[in-house]
Amino acid sequence: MIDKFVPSVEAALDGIGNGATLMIGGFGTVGQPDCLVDGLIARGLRDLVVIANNAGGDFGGLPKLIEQGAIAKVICSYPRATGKTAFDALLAAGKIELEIVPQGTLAERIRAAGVGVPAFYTPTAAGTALAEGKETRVINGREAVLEYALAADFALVQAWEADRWGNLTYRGTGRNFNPIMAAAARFTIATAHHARPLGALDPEHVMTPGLFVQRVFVAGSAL
Amino acid sequence: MIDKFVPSVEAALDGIGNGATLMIGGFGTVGQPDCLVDGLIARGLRDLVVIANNAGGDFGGLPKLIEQGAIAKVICSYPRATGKTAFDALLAAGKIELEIVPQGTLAERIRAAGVGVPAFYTPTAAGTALAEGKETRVINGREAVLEYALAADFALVQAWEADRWGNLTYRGTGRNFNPIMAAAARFTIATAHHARPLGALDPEHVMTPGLFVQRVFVAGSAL
Amino acid sequence: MTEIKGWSRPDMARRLAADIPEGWAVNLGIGLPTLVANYVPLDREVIFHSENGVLGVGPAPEPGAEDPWMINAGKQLITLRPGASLMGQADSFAVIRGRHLDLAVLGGYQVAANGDFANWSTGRAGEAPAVGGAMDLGAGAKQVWVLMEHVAKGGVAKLVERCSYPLTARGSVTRVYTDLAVIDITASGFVLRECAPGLSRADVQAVSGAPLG
Amino acid sequence: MTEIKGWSRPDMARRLAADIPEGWAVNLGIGLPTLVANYVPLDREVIFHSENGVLGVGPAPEPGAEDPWMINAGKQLITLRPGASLMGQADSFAVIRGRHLDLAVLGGYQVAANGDFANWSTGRAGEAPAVGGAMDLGAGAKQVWVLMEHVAKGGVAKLVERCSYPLTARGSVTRVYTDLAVIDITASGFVLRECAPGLSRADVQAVSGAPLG
Repeated sequence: MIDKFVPSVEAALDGIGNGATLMIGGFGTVGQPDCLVDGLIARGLRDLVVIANNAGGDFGGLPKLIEQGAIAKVICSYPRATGKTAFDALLAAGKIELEIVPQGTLAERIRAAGVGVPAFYTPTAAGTALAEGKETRVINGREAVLEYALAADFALVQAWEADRWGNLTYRGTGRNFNPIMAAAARFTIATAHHARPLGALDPEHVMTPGLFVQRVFVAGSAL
Repeated sequence: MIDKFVPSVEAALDGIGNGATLMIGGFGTVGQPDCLVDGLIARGLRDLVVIANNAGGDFGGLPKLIEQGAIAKVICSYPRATGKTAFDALLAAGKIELEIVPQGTLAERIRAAGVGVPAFYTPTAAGTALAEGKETRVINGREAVLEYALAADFALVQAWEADRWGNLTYRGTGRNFNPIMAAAARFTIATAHHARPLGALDPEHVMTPGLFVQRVFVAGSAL
Repeated sequence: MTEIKGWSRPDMARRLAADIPEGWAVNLGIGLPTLVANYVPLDREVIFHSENGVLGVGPAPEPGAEDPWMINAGKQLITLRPGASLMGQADSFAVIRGRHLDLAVLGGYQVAANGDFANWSTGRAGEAPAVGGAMDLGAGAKQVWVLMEHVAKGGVAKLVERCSYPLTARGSVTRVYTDLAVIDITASGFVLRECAPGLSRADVQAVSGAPLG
Repeated sequence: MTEIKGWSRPDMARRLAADIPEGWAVNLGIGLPTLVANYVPLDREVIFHSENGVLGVGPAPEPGAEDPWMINAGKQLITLRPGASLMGQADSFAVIRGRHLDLAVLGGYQVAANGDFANWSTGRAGEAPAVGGAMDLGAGAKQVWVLMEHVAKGGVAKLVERCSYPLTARGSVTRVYTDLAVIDITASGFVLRECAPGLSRADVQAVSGAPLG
């Protein structure tokens, strides 16, 4: 019997070590795997590479992980936040590396890793500072930048419902980066608000097939 | 008020002329816009380029369109059918052009057109006859073939439900090529089994946003 | 230089909103552009897109009716209007990058006479640059309209010959709405279409860094 | 050459099915490979993928319970098992091409000692070639097992040093199940693992076009 449910955050995160590349889902306060990020903080890791849309923001545990010095490099689209953050200070001190990627290119690079596209062209960022040093090619009269797939060792994602095969649904704008990250990582750990019996999720409406998910921890939040 | 419903197949197909490039959804007998293809046959067109998964099969109106001589070129993954077809005869006589594309590459090229990716690399077909003459590049130690986005003037798609904004759902394995074709064509014409009032489709479960659809004809089939 | 006074920020948003036709799909950037939605009546069906995964953003929720799962790209709580759809990031940016948006309304640091614009980085050291979806919108929307103050703090012109700030996208902007004027960008550069009440062409030209045709 | 007789087609499918562990995601090609599903008991949870957009294909429907909207890649009516999910073509091929399938079981015209295989075109003129998803499966699945008759009509070997038919994919096949034997493909070529009952290594080698280690 396939059963991907695990009983604790600790069991969910087992195997994540120093130097791992992690994708963390979420946009703003919605769709972030908060309990998993809190669990990461408790592990006291070093040299992580984190791929996430935001970095400096004042929501979720990521800023705390940054403050803790666990992160060597952030790949994101929007590290800026209101007020000065630990991220800004570490960046200014050269203690954290930042790769800034346009949000759509970030999404497409993550998707590419999950779907077996090693590289693709995009007109986004052509002629800007974010394309400097990158290969370009004119296709149909328009300059496009060559971008490479972005994979990860682990993805931490937040779902609304999950079954024991790891099938997931998301709620509202909580979908965001979660499905593409689940597919892009070699090992995907989901936290879900609700456990459902196998067969209870409508096959038409599964948003991440269980194939992309290795472990599920049901957080049992009130929401 | 946005209202994409049209009262007839004729109104749905208005504007499709000789030489147009058309995408036609469907896989096997499921998810094919039969009434629209029948309407195309009635228009007596010439020199069409058709992008579809199948070509020679004995289901739907496409073989009839081929037999009629309306089609100059087919881009597909699987033109073979049981028994000799009109397609085979035209191909042997040099009266129809065939571009054969691996099914996943076909899907990804169509998707690429809809999402603004002008070209991408794929390991599929590397080292085979279908990559002959194509640019390749070794990425992460693996040879990959450069493939270009595949767009169309029109897409004909079949949906299960539709609202007046053109939001669509699909049923069962009828989804197949329909969502990516809807996004890839400059003008998308859908036939749907059921009209729904605006707001009746669950926003979580819309499979093609109305933005990708220009006209909807409700076929009112019994199914 | 005498202080000149044009449209208020709500008036700027209202002026731009008046030009959005029914049926368009429109992305509104964070900040001032977000106000535009307030001036498009619900019965003029405009489909607002938010890049975190919404097509069909509705008005802000009534107090007590907030759904914490429904936010826009500016992290504000939203509602959905009938006809809305939700999607993940890859699909949401497919809407933008696949050229399915009729319009993106963005803020700007600078707009150039050739349609280049800059709105994501001042290039100053020690400040983490943050691009979000700006470059995708700049390169992907069918049209980009910039909504911004005509003049920066300190009296520096924001309408310029060539951008000095790092670019967001090249040659994308077709129209600029400021507190002072509405300006088209054409093959021959800026063309002044309308001045705020009480202002003359000379007033607007005086605070612009490039000729207004 | 004496006629040798090995496993029947159902037996071939049964033999292969025995080697699929619980939890694997598996795509079964059209034809003989499709039979494999019949020999995986439902309580051994194997997730069958069909490239037209199904994960979790169940048994054929009972008469009267057919749903015309539910077909597999071979256009046969199917059911879904609990835990199944449906998707469009881009997502379905993402499963294949993104290396998420543990196994693809495909038919073959030829399999070479270096893992190359050919199953989509005889290269004969006047016959429309039809690739379908074969090249995607060949390049994308973590493992490719070929299930085929050991010898072609006319006694021509199908296990060969190098394929003469147009390739489907290079170096992908890790195991071959035939009516006569089970053969691994290793860095040093074919390795015979098992013969059908009553057959010897010499019997199988005699009808193979390359050495069996």
